[in-house]
Amino acid sequence: MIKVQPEDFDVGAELAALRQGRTDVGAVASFIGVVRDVAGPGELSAMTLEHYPGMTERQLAGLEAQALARWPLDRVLIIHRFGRLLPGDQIVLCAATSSHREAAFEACAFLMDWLKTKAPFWKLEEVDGQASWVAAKQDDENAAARWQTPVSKAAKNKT
Amino acid sequence: MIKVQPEDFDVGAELAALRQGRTDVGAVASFIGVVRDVAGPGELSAMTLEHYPGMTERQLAGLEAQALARWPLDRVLIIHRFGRLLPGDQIVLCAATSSHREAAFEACAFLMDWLKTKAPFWKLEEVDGQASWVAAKQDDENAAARWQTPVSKAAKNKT
Amino acid sequence: MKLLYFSWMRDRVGMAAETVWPPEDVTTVGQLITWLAQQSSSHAAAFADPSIVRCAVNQEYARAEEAVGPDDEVAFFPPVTGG
Amino acid sequence: MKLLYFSWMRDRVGMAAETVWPPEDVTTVGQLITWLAQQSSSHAAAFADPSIVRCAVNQEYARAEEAVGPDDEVAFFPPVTGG
Repeated sequence: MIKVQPEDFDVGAELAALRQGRTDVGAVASFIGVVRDVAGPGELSAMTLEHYPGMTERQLAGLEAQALARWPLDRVLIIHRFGRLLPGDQIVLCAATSSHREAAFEACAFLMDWLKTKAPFWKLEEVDGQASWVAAKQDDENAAARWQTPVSKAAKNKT
Repeated sequence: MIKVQPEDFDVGAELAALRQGRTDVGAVASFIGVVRDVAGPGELSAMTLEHYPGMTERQLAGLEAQALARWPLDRVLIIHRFGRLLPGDQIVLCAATSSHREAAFEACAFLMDWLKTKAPFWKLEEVDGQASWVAAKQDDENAAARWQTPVSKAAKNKT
Repeated sequence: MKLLYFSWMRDRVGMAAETVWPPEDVTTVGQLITWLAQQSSSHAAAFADPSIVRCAVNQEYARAEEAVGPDDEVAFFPPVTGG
Repeated sequence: MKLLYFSWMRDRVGMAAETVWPPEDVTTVGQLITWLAQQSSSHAAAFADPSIVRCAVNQEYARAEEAVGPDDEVAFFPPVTGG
């Protein structure tokens, strides 16, 4: 499931809904991204997330389909907020349910790495009254690149 | 933080408490283990988790300390229930907060692998009116063994 | 052809969207960028370093050699920074 | 010496805890297991395959060569299956 929204989300309710009605799924891995108040040398007062409506949903749906095809998952959840956010605010929630804990963990890490490099969002940081666009990180490109290799055998077989 | 308890836990509240008062922590990775109704060929009606009071808390506290020493984490949470549980019930919650998402993910997977092989819990499954102790899995031993190697450089540096 | 700009590409071009009618020999993303960079000093500034400009054609990532036509929605933006 | 049994070790021995006074030449976990297996047919059944018996001395995992004494809390149980 994909949600792109300005509103905050309730992690407990979202994760409960994800495994609703399923008692054959033992593993729920999730990741929450939160606005940090540190931005380079300064203190971040707020951040605005811009996105490309239409393309965002399209990319996230493709990402969800990739994860479901690659790992033995039951369900995938991606919630990404846009708009103005403050330090401590939740930005993103990724989750994957599976009967295999390794698959759930790997899929969740994969979702985050690809979100960071493929989802059309851009962060505008406000530091000391100055707004500036965040530059992309080479680290994130490297993290995403590791998923170009085939899925590990471990993740396919572990419970 | 370590909790060993028969009571259920509120994932949303626990994760919110874990990052309470911290606005410099951007990554929250977590894992929920849930009772499955599948047990070999039969359908599981209930499960009783026995543990070794005292040793459990001691092992989990040691595990928390290891994770904090090994990765650049802010906080670690491990909640493990004991007693009689039904399919769909939550068994365990592991979470790690960090400013590095890779560290949070890796630490969380590490906590689960070690819980499975080191924490003194034993599962008694009820299938078709018959109660039997669950045998340990070699897969879990293998999963835990991968943490014997040093922490990856990636996990130390990624955001 | 409908163009969209995001993040600092929009700031530099000075608008979020525009409709353009490039000449017929502009048939790829790369040719479109070369042509757009000549349309104004703002466009020239925005496309000054094509290595940091990403493109999507009809909401899918597109490389310089990708075909573009009059009915396409073409977006330009810097590398993404969400998540 | 206080002994604790968990999971099917408790089922086989037939009790959750007992206090024992092994002879003085029993100074390691391995020697304690050998001695315990001779105390009753239930103990013999529980310790029949030492490779699937785990031990903790004073709540820390202990191997066969680990020392044990009269004041220790020694627990025996199968490989763990929590999480």
